[in-house]
Amino acid sequence: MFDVMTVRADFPILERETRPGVPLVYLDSAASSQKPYQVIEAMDDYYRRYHSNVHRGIHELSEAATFAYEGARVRVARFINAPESDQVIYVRNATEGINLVAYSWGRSNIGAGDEILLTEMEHHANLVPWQILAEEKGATIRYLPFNENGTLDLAALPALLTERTKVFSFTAMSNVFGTVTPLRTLIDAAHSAGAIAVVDAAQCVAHLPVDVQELNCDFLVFSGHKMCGPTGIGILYGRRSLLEAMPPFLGGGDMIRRVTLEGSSWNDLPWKFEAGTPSIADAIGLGVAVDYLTGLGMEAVHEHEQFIVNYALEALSEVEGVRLLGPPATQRGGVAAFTLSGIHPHDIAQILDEEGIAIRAGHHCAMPLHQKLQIPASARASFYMYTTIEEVDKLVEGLARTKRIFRT
Amino acid sequence: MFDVMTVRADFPILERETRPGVPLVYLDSAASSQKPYQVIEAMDDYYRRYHSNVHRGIHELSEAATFAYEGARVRVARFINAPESDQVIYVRNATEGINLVAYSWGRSNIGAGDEILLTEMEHHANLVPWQILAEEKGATIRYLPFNENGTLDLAALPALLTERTKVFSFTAMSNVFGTVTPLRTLIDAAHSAGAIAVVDAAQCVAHLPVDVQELNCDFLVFSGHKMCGPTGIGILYGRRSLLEAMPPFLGGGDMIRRVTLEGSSWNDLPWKFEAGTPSIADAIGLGVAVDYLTGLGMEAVHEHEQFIVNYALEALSEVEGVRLLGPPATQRGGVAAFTLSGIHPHDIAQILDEEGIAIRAGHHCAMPLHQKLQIPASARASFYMYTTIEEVDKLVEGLARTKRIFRT
Amino acid sequence: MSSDLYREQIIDLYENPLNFGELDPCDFSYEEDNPLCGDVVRLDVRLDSNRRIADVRWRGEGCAISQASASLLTEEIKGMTLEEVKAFSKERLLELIGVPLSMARVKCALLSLKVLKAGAYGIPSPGEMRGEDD
Amino acid sequence: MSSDLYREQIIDLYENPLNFGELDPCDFSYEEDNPLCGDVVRLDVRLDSNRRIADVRWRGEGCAISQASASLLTEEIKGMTLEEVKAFSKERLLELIGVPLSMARVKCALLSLKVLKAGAYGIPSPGEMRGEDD
Ligand SMILES: Cc1ncc(COP(=O)(O)O)c(C=O)c1O
Ligand SMILES: Cc1ncc(COP(=O)(O)O)c(C=O)c1O
Repeated sequence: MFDVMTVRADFPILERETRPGVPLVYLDSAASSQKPYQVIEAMDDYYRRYHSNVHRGIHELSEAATFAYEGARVRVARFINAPESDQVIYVRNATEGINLVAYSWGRSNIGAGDEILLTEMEHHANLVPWQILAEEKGATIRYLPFNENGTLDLAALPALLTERTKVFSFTAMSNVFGTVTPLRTLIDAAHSAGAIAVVDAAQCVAHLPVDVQELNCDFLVFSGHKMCGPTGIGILYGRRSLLEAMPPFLGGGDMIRRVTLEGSSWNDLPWKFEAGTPSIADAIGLGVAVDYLTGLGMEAVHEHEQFIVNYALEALSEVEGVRLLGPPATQRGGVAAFTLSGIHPHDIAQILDEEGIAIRAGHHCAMPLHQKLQIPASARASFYMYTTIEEVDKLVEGLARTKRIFRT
Repeated sequence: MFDVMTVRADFPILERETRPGVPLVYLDSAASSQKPYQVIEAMDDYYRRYHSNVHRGIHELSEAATFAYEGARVRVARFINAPESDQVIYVRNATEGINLVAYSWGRSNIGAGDEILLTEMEHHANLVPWQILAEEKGATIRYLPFNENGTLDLAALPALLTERTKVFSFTAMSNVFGTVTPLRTLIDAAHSAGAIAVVDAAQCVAHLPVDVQELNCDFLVFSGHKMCGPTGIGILYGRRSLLEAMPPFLGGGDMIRRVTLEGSSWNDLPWKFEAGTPSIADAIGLGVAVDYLTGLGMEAVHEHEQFIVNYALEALSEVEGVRLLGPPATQRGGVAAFTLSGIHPHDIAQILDEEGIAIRAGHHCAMPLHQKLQIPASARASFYMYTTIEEVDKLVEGLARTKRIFRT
Repeated sequence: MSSDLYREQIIDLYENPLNFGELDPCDFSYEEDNPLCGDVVRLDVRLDSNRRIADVRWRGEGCAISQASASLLTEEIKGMTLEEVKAFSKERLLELIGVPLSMARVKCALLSLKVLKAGAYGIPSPGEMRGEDD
Repeated sequence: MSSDLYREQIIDLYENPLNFGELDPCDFSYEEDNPLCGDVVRLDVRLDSNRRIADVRWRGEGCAISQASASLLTEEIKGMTLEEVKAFSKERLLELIGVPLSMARVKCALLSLKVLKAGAYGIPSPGEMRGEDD
């Protein structure tokens, strides 16, 4: 049985006070989640007991490090149900994953006149790499609009997905609206049009069960640090036939089979895409994070977040002046972004911080979304399996205090 | 005063036994160094007390994380005497640093017929990115040869550095020969020919004092994990005028100033080159590693390694059948690569491992170097400030045992 | 209702800004935003015959800190010479604001000063160099 | 002088390899290396009229494990049918070698088998599919 207080006990940081008597209320998990001690200790243990460079080392430590590093890959593969673990490529974060696709697949598959389809609610990570690619190749980017309630305008899709569309890349969960997008529908539509489907699952893998085979996506990216794992590690999952056909991205050690002064040949998957000494400790930490999530059960995590976000949306909607962004709780993950009339989100975040409440304020790396809403910024509270109802109550009280300070 | 036993007490892993009664003898620091507890604890502390995403967060944790993350950059900048800390760019490792230069500077400055000058003793990290670039652009790569003793053939340099040469990229210390290359000479030669100078300092920054202003190099890269820091973090230092003129490499959050659906503009240095959530913990760990090295004094570290490598070269040269690769101790860092007649390096490493002695066997990511020497592989013992004379003795005893097992 | 950062003065200035509006004609006018925050400030400045600031008005939107800062800055620089304006230090403005600011908020606080300096340096005068930037 | 890995047999085979040499003419011949280690193995195989292995010779260089493995493998497959060769499992070869191998060394041990299978699959026969690879 999922018990939030038991879960919280795993997260050392949640015991802390931001100043004497003021406990931390961490409502910024969409930016980065906190880490259970299991993950922290696994990395600590690695450095204290068996750190070494991986691959090809014949000594004990290198064996142990390689075993743990590659073992983590197998666990991640299982977590997203990848057909084989060599389709799971370690990158720094979701951002690098998308860039890898844009550089390696993109540079060899996108030409002048081709179209790239994105949505208007993408994170910059899923906008800028494609803009750079399109500019370089003379391709055109089109955007699937979102509706007023923060859901995608699916009616507009057929006209935007044409035979010129080579790739459709979209978020699985908006980091502002919290909208969970209809992945199967979008992926199938892409395929019908002959395009590949790239899923930005940075906000999704952490919060929902994900099965890449069931989704039938071509690429899927996510970041370890948003799912109880460390910073510095993320995942690119790819369809085997695409990964095999792609040229390497970064060159260097480990990604080669043979190097001569005249030229080089490439290693097998996944190493073809992993040049240089990898983030070994972080990969090991991610493996433990995945075990941790599996232990809780992604269904249970999701259910708890639904419970919290439902409560939060209701409580927030009762605060006068609050404008909630995004769809009803049933269509979203644990994210609640809002504005408060007459008070800039920065000021909200700052005043909440005085009470130990951590939320995010700004454009959350989704400027075009905010431009369309014609707001310079928003405030965002985001939740995870360790968030409690009491914390949401504190947020609401904090907003009341903010309004009193601002005399609104 | 530098005392190796005091230093060793800082490294938890050095207390360990690889099996009961067999203490670890770690002679593989050129592949990756071990970490002092100060570094390990700093990362642990980060995750337990103040993990949060960096930049633009208005709450306490984000402030603290940003402060530590950016503070580490300042310390690294000071360590290599960079004019300003915004010329210090966080990357995953030296490999990514060179790729960043090859992609961003290279794609906009190298054209058909241009020449790239490397040396024959480069690590794959400083070969493959340039090969990929040259192939894409129709440029030509030339190689400065090395002499039999593993030093660079400087006499060949004038003929190779021509007005067609756009970049000269070379190692500051060979990871096989251990050769310390004459950096100022090479950099000045590059500049006289109108080329930029890129220094692969992966083996150097960890072991020798480095001053980028004195060197006057254009780019310099290194990895945290080889210098007491964690995996997952490395540094690209660059000349301001070049960095400012370069297009971004990876696109995404943090590296932008403004994003619209029509296009984007870029953030200031260093963030223009840091897309997405960075390796925050690892950067913080690197900052502590740099403090640790500064505390010991790089001169003292270097002196100790000289002492050890000198002793090791002498002891190894007395083992019958050993062929040492590379120059005399005075011209090299703490690396001793060798072959043993009639016994493959793999077998050497394996037998040494039974005694807890960790060395590396293979081509050490320098295949062309081994091709030129016409050996398939070599064995390599490498040293750091925590290596003792007794460990070198164990290596020599281990080689004697290896020979007895192989009846040579 | 106490806050470390949001003293009465800041809130007062946010509600009732000083020198808010436009100047037409003016000697220089400059606008900049902080795209990461969405703060934007525009300054119109009129000089007298001694190249002193005769009048100044600002418009903009953003957080209370950036807006209060614009009020305080414009109030302070009246009567200053262009050279004094160019020498106006960040520290001085932060002192005027008088509340402890975190790194992230210093940017907000200094936006109006950045705009002012960019405008002032835009006015050509003999032997002028590119100014300190942010 | 004891070693977990380097039993007498391995060293003996390294010093005095079995079936070392060339076969000319032969029915198939295949060579592959493990570039990461520098191990290389070439196999020449002669079949009899029943498509059984009549004779086999190997050449190569590399570590004791890869070389001993080639001796053991070639000794074992004599008389086998092509189909039996194709079905020869990694586990069986590792058992023949009979010492515990770490991940890094398994590659060395299996090189000769990889070469053998690549060669065997190169021989066209009806209804044949691409073989298991490493
Ligand atoms: C000379 C040299 N250059 C580059 C590298 C690559 O370092 P990393 O794998 O950390 O990117 C190494 C490390 O093996 C090296 O020794
Ligand atoms: C939807 C979405 N995509 C991509 C990213 C980028 O993640 P990272 O910064 O870890 O690369 C984020 C994280 O902020 C996100 O929310």
